[in-house]
Amino acid sequence: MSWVLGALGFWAAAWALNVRLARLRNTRTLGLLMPALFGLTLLVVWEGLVRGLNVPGVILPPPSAIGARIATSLPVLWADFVQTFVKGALSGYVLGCGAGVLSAIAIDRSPFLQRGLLPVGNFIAALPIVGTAPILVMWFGFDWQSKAAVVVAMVFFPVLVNTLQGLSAADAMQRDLMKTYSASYLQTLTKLRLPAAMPFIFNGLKIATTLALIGAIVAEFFGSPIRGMGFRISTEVGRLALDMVWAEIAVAALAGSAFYGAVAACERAVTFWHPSQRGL
Amino acid sequence: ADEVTLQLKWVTQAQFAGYYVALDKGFYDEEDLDVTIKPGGPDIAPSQVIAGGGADVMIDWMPSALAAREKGLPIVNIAQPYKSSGMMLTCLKETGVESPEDFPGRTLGVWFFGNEYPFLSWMAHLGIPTDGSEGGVTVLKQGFNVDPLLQKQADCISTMTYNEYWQVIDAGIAPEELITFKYEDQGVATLEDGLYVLEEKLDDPAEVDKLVRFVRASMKGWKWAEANPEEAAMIVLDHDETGAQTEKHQIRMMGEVAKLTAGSNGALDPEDYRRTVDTLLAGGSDPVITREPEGAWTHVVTDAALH
Amino acid sequence: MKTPVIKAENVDLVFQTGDGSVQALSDVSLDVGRGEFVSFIGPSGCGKTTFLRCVAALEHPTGGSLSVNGMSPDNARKERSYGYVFQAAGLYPWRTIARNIRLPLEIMGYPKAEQAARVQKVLELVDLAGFGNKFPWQLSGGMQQRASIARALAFDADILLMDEPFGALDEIVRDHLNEQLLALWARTGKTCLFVTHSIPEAVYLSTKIVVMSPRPGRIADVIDSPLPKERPLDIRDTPEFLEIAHRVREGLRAGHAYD
Amino acid sequence: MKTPVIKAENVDLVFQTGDGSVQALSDVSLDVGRGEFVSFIGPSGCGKTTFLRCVAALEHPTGGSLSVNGMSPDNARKERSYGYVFQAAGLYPWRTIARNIRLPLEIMGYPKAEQAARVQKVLELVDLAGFGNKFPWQLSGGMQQRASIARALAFDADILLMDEPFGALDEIVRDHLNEQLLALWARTGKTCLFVTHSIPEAVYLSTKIVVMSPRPGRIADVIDSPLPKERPLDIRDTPEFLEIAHRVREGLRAGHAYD
Amino acid sequence: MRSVLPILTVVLAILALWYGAAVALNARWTLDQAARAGQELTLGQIVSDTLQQERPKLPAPHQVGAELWKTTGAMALEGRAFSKRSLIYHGWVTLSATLLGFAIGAGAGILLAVGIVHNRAMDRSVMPWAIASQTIPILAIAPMIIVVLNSIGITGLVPKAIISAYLSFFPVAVGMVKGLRSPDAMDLDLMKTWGARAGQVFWKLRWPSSMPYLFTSLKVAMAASLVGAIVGELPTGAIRGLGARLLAGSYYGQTVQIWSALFGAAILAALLVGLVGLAQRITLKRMGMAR
Ligand SMILES: Nc1ncnc2c1ncn2[C@@H]1O[C@H](COP(=O)(O)OP(=O)(O)OP(=O)(O)O)[C@@H](O)[C@H]1O
Ligand SMILES: Nc1ncnc2c1ncn2[C@@H]1O[C@H](COP(=O)(O)OP(=O)(O)OP(=O)(O)O)[C@@H](O)[C@H]1O
Ligand SMILES: Cc1ncc(C[n+]2csc(CCO)c2C)c(N)n1
Ligand SMILES: [Mg+2]
Ligand SMILES: [Mg+2]
Repeated sequence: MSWVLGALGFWAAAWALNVRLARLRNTRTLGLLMPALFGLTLLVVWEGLVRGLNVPGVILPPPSAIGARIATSLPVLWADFVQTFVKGALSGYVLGCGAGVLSAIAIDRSPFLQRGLLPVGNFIAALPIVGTAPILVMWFGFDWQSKAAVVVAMVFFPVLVNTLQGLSAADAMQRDLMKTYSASYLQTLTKLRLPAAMPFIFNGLKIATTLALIGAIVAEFFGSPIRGMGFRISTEVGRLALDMVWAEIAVAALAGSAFYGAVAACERAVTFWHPSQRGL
Repeated sequence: ADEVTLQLKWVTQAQFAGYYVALDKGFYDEEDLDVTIKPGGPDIAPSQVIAGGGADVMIDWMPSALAAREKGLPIVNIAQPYKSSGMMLTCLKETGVESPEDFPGRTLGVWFFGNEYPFLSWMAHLGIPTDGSEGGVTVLKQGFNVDPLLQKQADCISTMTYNEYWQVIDAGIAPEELITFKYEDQGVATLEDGLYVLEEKLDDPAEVDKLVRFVRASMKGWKWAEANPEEAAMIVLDHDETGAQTEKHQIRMMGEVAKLTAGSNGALDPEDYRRTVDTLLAGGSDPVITREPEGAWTHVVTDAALH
Repeated sequence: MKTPVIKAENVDLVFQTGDGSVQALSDVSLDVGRGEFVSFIGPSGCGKTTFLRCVAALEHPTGGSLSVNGMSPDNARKERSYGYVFQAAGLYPWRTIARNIRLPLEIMGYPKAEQAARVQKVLELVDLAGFGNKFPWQLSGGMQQRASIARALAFDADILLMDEPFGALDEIVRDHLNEQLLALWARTGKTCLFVTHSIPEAVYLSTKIVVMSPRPGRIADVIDSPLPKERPLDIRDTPEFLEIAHRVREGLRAGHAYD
Repeated sequence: MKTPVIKAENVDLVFQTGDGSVQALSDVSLDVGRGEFVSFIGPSGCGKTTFLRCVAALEHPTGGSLSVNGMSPDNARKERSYGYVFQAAGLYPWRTIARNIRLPLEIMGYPKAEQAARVQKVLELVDLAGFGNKFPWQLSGGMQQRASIARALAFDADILLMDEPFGALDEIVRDHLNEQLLALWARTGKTCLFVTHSIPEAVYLSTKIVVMSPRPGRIADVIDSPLPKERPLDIRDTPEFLEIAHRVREGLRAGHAYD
Repeated sequence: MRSVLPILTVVLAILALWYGAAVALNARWTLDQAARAGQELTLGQIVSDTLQQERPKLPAPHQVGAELWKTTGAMALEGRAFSKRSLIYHGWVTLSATLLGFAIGAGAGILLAVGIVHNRAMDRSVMPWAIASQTIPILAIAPMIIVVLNSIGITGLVPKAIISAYLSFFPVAVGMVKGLRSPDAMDLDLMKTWGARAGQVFWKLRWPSSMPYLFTSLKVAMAASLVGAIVGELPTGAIRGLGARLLAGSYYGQTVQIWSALFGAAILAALLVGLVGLAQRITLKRMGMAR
């Protein structure tokens, strides 16, 4: 019981501190400190509840056990990370996003195709991955290629749709200006429409980061070599090594957040001019 | 009536015919039991369910049950309706595999999720590394079906005599084109589909009494199923809520399952247990269990149930 | 002024919209000679912008004929004859002021060195010399408007189309830019089409003032200005000036519903 | 005019921005009596908007003191003393014109029946009687601006703050609205603070004209108008009028870098 | 209606591609079988065989269509629409979890957004974790959620709905934060000059101006809910629902069944998203925001 009360007490204290911090001026350190404090609170509450309520370790291990496991299993975690994230997710992400942007540019020239492809595309994007993943594993084999294929299938349409929306973001006056210069299609594309589309494209790219990692992991549930984050998670659940499962989940969350953060940083660099990046 | 929840290891199919028969034919009612059968599936670890209090009794393979016990989950085998193992490795003849000596360099499909232990023990027996090193085999995590063999992504895959093997046959490959290695024949068979409960249950006489009645009724169901395979298969089909099973496949499965349950009256044969534990302990550098298990099985329930 | 640069004959333009059609221009005929400065004035919605857009081939008349330099507006545009200043500044937010002004030069393929020189020159012309490296949103509205004027002046367009370029500026800046524009026009002999809501501005700048009236957009009056080419700011207090301003105001008032 | 409605003493305002601080107002002192009409004129960026925002408690001076009706601007706002017309119309697109005008009445808790009556009255005042059920985007820019003026007039604010309300309108409409505003002001005795770029407009409307100069925003001149309260449009041709206009222009010119 | 012809064209193109791919992918099996039987096949025979295999690598469109019809329309005509073998029954099971999860997720997302917009501490500390939460592979923790909830006695619809809520709250929260912040400074200042209270600012300004964002994110959330419900069905013993159908099909290598369940799910998603779109059009029209 004291564990539970201690955890709740910590929560209250941390929240009060955060409320106080929020009143301070916005600085970089604060921007990191506050979520860190919040995350620490989550971990403390978790630890306290698991210990206080005597939750069996085969159901939910406490963060301390997970931390210990991470420390002792770094080589395995690293190998899994390379297999799933670097080989599967990243390559699929690059291919899928690239194909999405290029297809959008191609489709953009034909309103006919746009009207036809978008609804059909939305329909195809609605096919749940749990269904498509086994099929793609069957088609592309067990190694990372099939994981990349799943990622491509997942990220392609969000990027396509966002890019298309972005390509129509340049307003009529800006386009008319290009017309008065008698600019060629390529000039208008590179000097006006792509820059104007960037905020939208990045929207798609950011959504795609979380999809990519999830896609690569989920695909491993349906067949894989004997390494990879998804493989490890599903195998270790069966072995009741829940600390290892959560260690992998922690790596996934960390990698996913870092990936998201990296893309968001690129976004800030490229679309510094957009009101949403200037504000606050 | 007393309530009992049974967690299966896999989806509803003739592999668990005895329990469905007992339910359907009223054997549980006769024992004043109200039994709920929870189907399993690829994502369900029965030992996790039982640890979370989601079931009273579970069906599991002994290797993973013992591994879980070593992890600190105190589960105990109370009955063993399956006498023999149905596991085997099935290869396409055209790949040229003729005996275990041919394995090195090959790609083998293996079930994980706690089902990899028998395979790993076998390979350890043979001295074949599975970690991708020189002179070893390439291991694939096999999905839920036999596609890797049909698509020739693996030279051999894991199959059960009563299920996946027949899926390969149904896919149009003739038995002559296949070569199979039964774990029983290789001397590395481990016990499958035993009934397990948490240790604490055995300290409570009322609970033990409930389990005794449960095992008695279940074994009655099994014997009925062995005697009436076709009807048993139809009972299983009636309980399949996915609507995905076919009559032909279930009847055939029942026939094969009957061969595996045939030698058991429900009580665990200590010799089978000994062989299983020895196999698991002898796992080379990375054995499935590291210590001789203590108190991992009991005859308390079966003794009361069968006499 | 022998061959007109712009020749509009009975130009009609009807917009098809969701609920019915809108007649934006009706029977507009107008000749503009080389080197003329023509102002368009008229109530909101009378079709001033629409007419300029027709000249720049951004809209296409649904009736009548319109030629620029003896060819169709579309072809004239391909010759890069136009410098267009829109009602709003329309700078690209991802380019600095200098790179915004350089944009048309890049598109038209001016040599690199010349691009820089020209950008520098027009920045000075509109009093933005120190601001080349700022982004548009770092400037006040008036400065943005001046940058967009600079952008249209940076390259050698025959015809300058300006749609209320000075709307957002205060009187003093406006007077200053009016003088600058007049000087530039006198020096280069460009043909200018200029939309404004200010009567004094129209009279001060133009050789010809076109007064338009709404519903449907038509020309109510065309006034040729007798003012000399050389125009100090205080010409605005001369009787000739006031006389023309009065005529314009009368023409305008006729298009409104008040009194 | 014994107790001033607005009393500013040595008001300073410094904005902290990413790259350094900007002094928007410096040492501004001004008294405005009840029922006065004060115009603010000055080059772009000189702090006109900022001063109005301080009065409405939307910004807070970093130095000096400012009181409204003898209390702090914040408290005056809680008393609902202000009607504010922004530079852009700022109508809510999901409400019809009538419901936009009704919005402040809802917020201030006027009774239902009175709301409708007031909306009707101000719609007529700005010549939009038939347009109550239209949405903002179905109106031209000028009409939207008039609707936003109507919205500020619908409730009984003591103090009317107007930031270039007529900037987007043509001369004729502008004259018309100037007349209307003057009549309303004479009838209701509200205190008005009015920002404009047009010298004639400032002189025509005001009892007091504040000329501001930039960098840092300070008051360059305060001119009390000797014109009578009754002002027909052609008062703009009288010598008194031109005299004041001249003084304003001189004050303005001093703030610019030209000549 | 202008879209009918383009959509039809695209669908036809996809069908053509699909048939081509089916022939290409399934041919190897046909040839292998023929080789085993020692037969020689003509091209026509190969093509016709690839389009009617029992366990094709890629089933042909007409096979999927026939299976879909067999398990929905045909069964409905026989009055067995809700039999366990009917996709209508499984679709209904998934639909109910989807809708419940969607309601919970959308509600939670909106509340979170309101909190984030009104409370700086929440804005700064919660958002990064909301993002991190979405990088956790749901398929991995779904079984654990189910087991934990089961052990405290919550079974049936609710655990699935919670998983689908977990997936759907995020897009709603992100979209609504954007939407509730979309009024510009001037709109907010106007409210201030009238002395409006926080509640009035919310209901009369922030809420209405967030509507376009709300509906866009609701569409995404609806699709995510469906995926969540399907994922949640896998570890429940895969008994009922489209997820169970997918899995059972996958387990027995019944590709035709997988594809028909897949299309069943996509059709369901399209219908649900279409429904949100309809609500969007009606609402925005009533608000005068649709032009
Ligand atoms: N794309 C369009 N579709 C339909 N109607 C249009 C379109 N563009 C302009 N109009 C209509 O054509 C008429 C003329 O518009 P135009 O923009 O030329 O007016 P304007 O004289 O420039 O007015 P302002 O002084 O307000 O700029 C108006 O009634 C307007 O509503
Ligand atoms: N929020 C702000 N942050 C930083 N600087 C600001 C801010 N608001 C205004 N300024 C600066 O304060 C000065 C005064 O601005 P203000 O808007 O009051 O000018 P103004 O007289 O209203 O000009 P205009 O005629 O263009 O409307 C300007 O230099 C401006 O750049
Ligand atoms: C993911 C996964 N793959 C394979 C098995 C192994 N398995 C255990 S019982 C059984 C039924 C045989 O027909 C099978 C295949 C599993 N449990 N989970
Ligand atoms: Mg116009
Ligand atoms: Mg201002």
